Amino acid sequence: MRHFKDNLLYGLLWLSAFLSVAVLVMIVGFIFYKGFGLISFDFIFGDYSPTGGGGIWPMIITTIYTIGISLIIATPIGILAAVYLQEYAKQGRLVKVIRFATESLTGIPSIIYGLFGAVFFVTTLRLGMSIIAASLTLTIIVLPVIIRTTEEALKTVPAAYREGSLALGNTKLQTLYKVILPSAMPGILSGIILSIGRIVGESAAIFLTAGTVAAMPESIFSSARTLTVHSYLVTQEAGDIELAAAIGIVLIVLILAINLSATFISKKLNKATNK
Amino acid sequence: ACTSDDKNSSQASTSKDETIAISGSTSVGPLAEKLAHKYAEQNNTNIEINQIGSSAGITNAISGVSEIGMSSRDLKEEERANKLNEVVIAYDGIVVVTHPSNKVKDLTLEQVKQIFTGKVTNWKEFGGDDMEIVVVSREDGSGSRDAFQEIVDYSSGQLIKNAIIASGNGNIKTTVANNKHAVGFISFEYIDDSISTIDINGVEATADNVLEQKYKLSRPFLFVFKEGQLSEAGQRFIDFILSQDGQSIAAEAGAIPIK
Amino acid sequence: MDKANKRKYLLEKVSSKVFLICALLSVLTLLLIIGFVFYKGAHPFVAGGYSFTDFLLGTDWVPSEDKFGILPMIVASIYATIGALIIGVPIGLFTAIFLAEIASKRAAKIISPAIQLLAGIPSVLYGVFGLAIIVPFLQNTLGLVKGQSLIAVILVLAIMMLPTIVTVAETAIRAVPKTYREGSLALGVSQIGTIFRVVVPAAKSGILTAIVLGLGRAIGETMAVILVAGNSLILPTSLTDSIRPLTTNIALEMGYAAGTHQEMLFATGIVLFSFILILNFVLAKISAKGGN
Amino acid sequence: MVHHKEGTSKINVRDLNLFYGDKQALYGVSLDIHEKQVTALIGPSGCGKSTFLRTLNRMNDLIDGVKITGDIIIDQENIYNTNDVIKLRTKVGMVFQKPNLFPMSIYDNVAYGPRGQGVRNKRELDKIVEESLRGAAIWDEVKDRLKTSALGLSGGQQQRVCIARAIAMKPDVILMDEPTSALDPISTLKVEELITNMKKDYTIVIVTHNMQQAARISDRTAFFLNGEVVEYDNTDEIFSTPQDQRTEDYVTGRFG
Amino acid sequence: MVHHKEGTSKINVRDLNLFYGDKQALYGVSLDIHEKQVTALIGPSGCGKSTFLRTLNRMNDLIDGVKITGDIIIDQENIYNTNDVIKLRTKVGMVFQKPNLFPMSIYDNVAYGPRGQGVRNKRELDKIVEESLRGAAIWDEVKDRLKTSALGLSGGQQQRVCIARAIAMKPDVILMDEPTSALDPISTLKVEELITNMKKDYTIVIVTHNMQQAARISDRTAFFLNGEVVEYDNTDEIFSTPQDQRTEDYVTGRFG
Ligand SMILES: Nc1ncnc2c1ncn2[C@@H]1O[C@H](COP(=O)(O)OP(=O)(O)OP(=O)(O)O)[C@@H](O)[C@H]1O
Ligand SMILES: Nc1ncnc2c1ncn2[C@@H]1O[C@H](COP(=O)(O)OP(=O)(O)OP(=O)(O)O)[C@@H](O)[C@H]1O
Ligand SMILES: [Mg+2]
Ligand SMILES: [Mg+2]
Ligand SMILES: O=P([O-])([O-])[O-]
Repeated sequence: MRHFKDNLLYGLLWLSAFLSVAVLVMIVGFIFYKGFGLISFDFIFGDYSPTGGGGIWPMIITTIYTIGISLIIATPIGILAAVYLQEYAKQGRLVKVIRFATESLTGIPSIIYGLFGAVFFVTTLRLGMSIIAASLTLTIIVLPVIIRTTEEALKTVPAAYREGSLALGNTKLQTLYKVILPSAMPGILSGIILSIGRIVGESAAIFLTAGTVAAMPESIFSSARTLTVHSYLVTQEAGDIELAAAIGIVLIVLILAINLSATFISKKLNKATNK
Repeated sequence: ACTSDDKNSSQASTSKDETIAISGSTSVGPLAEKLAHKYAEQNNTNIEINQIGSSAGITNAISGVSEIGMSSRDLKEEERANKLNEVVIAYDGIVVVTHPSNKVKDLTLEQVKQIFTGKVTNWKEFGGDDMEIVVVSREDGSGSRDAFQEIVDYSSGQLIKNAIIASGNGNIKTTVANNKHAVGFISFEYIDDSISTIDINGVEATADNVLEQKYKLSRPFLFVFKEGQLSEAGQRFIDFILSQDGQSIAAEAGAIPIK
Repeated sequence: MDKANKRKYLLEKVSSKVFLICALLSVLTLLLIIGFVFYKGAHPFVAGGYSFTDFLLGTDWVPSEDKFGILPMIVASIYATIGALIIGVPIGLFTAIFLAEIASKRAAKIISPAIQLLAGIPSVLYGVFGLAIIVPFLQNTLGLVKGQSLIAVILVLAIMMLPTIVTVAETAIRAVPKTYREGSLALGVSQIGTIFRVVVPAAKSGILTAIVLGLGRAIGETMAVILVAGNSLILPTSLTDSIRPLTTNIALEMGYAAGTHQEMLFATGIVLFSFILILNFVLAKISAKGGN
Repeated sequence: MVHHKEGTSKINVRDLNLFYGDKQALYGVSLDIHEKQVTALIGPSGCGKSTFLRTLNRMNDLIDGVKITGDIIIDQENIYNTNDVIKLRTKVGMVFQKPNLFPMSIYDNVAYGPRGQGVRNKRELDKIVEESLRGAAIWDEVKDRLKTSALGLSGGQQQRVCIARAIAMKPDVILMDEPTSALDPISTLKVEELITNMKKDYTIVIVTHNMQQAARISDRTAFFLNGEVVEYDNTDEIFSTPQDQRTEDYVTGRFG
Repeated sequence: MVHHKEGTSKINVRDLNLFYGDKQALYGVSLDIHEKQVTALIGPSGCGKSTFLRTLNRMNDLIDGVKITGDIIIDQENIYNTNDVIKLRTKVGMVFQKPNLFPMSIYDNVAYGPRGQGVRNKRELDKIVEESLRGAAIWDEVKDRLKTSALGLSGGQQQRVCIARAIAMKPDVILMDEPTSALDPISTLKVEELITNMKKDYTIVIVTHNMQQAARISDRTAFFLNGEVVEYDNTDEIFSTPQDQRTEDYVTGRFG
């Protein structure tokens, strides 16, 4: 009987993993199958042309801008907020309120973020439709993801590390950056990787705040079009699934590159502290 | 960096003198982009086009975020109250489309109405195979849908309840192309061989037929701007669109010129 | 007091304030967004003479004829969310467990990042995938006239939840101290027993976070859902009915809505908000209970 | 006395080598552990006592990169040839150097093993839990808070619950890695008495730094140094007439 | 000898009560700890030794819900009135019951405290690290792998590096919570010698279960029972002529 239960659970574990991988393979396969024919040097590095046959270089640059700016703002704020919740706050009402707010933010549809961003950042703060307005909106979107994953990562840091450091006359702050954050790094990093995914995958919140201008952005105050918005527009209006899939391929490669370098950096960091 | 040089047009966007901000309808957007592209080749003007939906465009035109709004629907009362001017820059033909395998190729306006209001639910009634009809419509508020309903003569309340609602021409096209039961409507510019088009009252859906008023399903593409807010550059761009050159570009892009 | 220490305490004080401000930022933005949505969405009921109960319980949504009832969408949202949870959570958690506890290091090293990659594929593409593969598949295998349906939405949402759930849960499970595993294995408990009796309970808090974040993804998702839901305005009675969840209603019509119609879309947002707040409240209660 | 110490051998270790990656931690260890006796493993820190102990229930399997050569035979069965590790670990219980209770109630910790074996009956579990906790000399301290988290106990209390948890499995062999190093003298006394009592039914292998403890409770003692067994004999002999100079130096140190 | 044991008092504890939430763990503890002496705290498991020790450098501040009443005065200053905890903890170092090295190299672990105090000079750090590791009788074992992770060491090795880490701070007072419970006799000997040497410069408070150890190295001994100090006196007195029956019962247990 026990063996049966064990085997059943084993089977379910394998089955689930198999399903997840199968879905992964199917989606990636679908995207490559549909889009690979369009991939070419000109497609990736060429300028966009509204008359067809153009490239997506301006969108790639815009996408990288939005990832960069959003993360530069959201990562420190998110990590520090998580630090406050885990390391500083007394577990009371305030923490509950903050945690509740954070969690509620994760469930808000991006279209609402977009409308909010369009009113708050674009109009009220007079940033206009721009990369910066979109990045600020995205910051709000990914903040809860970073806060929650960082909190979890901090929880796993053994209390003994904190005690050890404090007993050596270090302040909480010193303890934080010398011991706690380094050992929470892998968890924090996976939160950042998820955030990158969220930023890259976003469309509604971006086109309402950055617009859809298909030209190379002059600055972060320019209106511009990200890869995902581009794929959204071509799906929505032109029904051009091949083009959308080709953009998907570029995104996959882009994210892969970012993730690999993030993992590489964290390995480097760990080497410095661990081995 | 102020003197414009046509040969440099690839980096032109960084050295243009004036900027015209335009935002609005996703169906007008592609046409406007093409017009702007051509216009920018000859003029020292940077034109930013944001395709974010008619309403958002009109709102932007009112709030001043954009100089010009693009709309594929008529203005609402509340919007008109803000002293908005409108210019028809072209017309857009609307075509009823089905799965390529569908044998039905010709319908009357009345039959179209029967389909979309759910009076007839099987293709065999119109000489097709014995299979259920799946209606695909656009979302409430869409310019194409407004125009389509007005001309076919039914109201949103009459639309068959279980109709699939797709956002955008592309989504209708993909939905119809993947379902042999389906029928929907899209702009002329998006016609390709993944779907088959239906003649209305025996008249084929072509720009010429629209211009000759034989084909009824069409609606205007609008530029709107706040009275007195249009810059000189904006005015010049609109003039260009309405000129012979502009209108032939529009025709090339699949839209119907305003004569 | 030591001079150097004085600086440290000052730094300590300042930094803790900075941390607090960072933490409060999310509360602030939530309040701003809620305020914004309520400001826009409450207008028709406060000033326009519309009844909120009619709005909630009405079954007709015809904006151009001034009919605004969202009951079918509320029901659709609830069904779709629950369905996605039922499918996505177990598969996601089990995959996470598999990757953290059972898969060889080599396999996990390839699969985990690949699944994280899925998180970055734009939702539009999930929608396209759903429309091109899942919808026709459902239509053919179930013999339907159209595959755009509740079940299609559930499948797409479940797939979209996977990367978040797997990634967060896997991290949490990996963080469980080795001594727990050793203790259990040394008691002659099988690997599976150890996983489900010690490791998973010890990772409870992280697993709940995974579910909350995954759920957020499911509730907040629009672009993919629009493509596979069918968006019909009927009260769903079976898994094969086309549905229009609250989110899609907003995203679908916002681009073209004006005046009262637009405000009613914001009012839909209010309902959605309440939905999310209630759900989070329940989850917070569950996790508080689980924590003790 | 001498007769008793002969016993029948329960565990035969033959030429055991263990590597952590490239680093060898055990060098050709061979010894026979006798049934229903207490065998003590002594030696300086880092000499491989814990490592050796953990080979006996294959806990080292869990560490990546561990390579083992040689044979360990328990009850005529080579434990590295079978793949029923569960049976092995049910038969060979273990108490670790650092207390490693699960984050659950005291009761659930002790009932954990029996439940894994399929014991579901509440009365039976209650009985096992009480007996085991009594056996580990901790019942009186915790009987009123069996349902509270085990992690709220002091270090010493935790370690005794760990012992209870192992006893609850009623194993054949019990491996203990410095089980009393975190205990006060009174609990140590109780645990030592317990170990002496348990000898009737169990084969016990214990790592200890406490020479007196080894002398008091063990029948045989193995002295480890740098991953090798320097000397293995009846405890009396080891402490009175060690054969090896190094053993003598170590056991005559005035510390314990 | 008696004269020596008088000393000047370094730490005065007056009527100290400590509560974990509602649960009281220390009851009116009052005692004076003398400068440049070793004070041992003994008593059965769970009696509050660790708890008391941790009040002396305010480590209990970190636990939610801990309430403290009474006074602890170190060098004429009430440590619960000042808010310079850093200075307090720099002055009062600590070695914990379970080794708690950071996940960094051995070198970085030992250099951790000095770096926190602003020591940046490489040569100086090298010197501090070497001296401290030597002081903790672990230098020879780790000198070739200073840059490798400290977590790869055995339990005993880890604990000695913890001691080195505390010594590196050159504190006034060192608190040790069963610092040798995970050590083998040889390292224990070295650490005890070290403690005896350190007395010249430091005030040392040590929790130990090992009666002999208390007798060997401490000048004064406090016997704790259920959160109270039953008896506190010169170590000789405590072990030879205890005033309280309970003390006598405890110290004459034949275990250590
Ligand atoms: N996981 C591991 N990886 C690499 N080396 C290890 C590992 N565990 C232990 N070692 C090394 O193997 C040797 C033996 O360690 P072991 O823990 O068996 O010693 P021990 O005799 O139990 O010491 P102690 O009395 O301090 O517990 C030591 O040199 C130690 O550093
Ligand atoms: N964080 C805590 N919360 C609640 N109670 C605690 C906590 N830490 C310790 N206690 C309780 O306080 C009492 C004293 O514990 P303490 O750890 O000081 O004992 P000890 O004398 O050091 O024991 P040992 O010798 O086993 O280490 C014990 O009953 C213990 O259960
Ligand atoms: Mg050991
Ligand atoms: Mg203690
Ligand atoms: O998107 P439309 O408004 O043109 O239907």
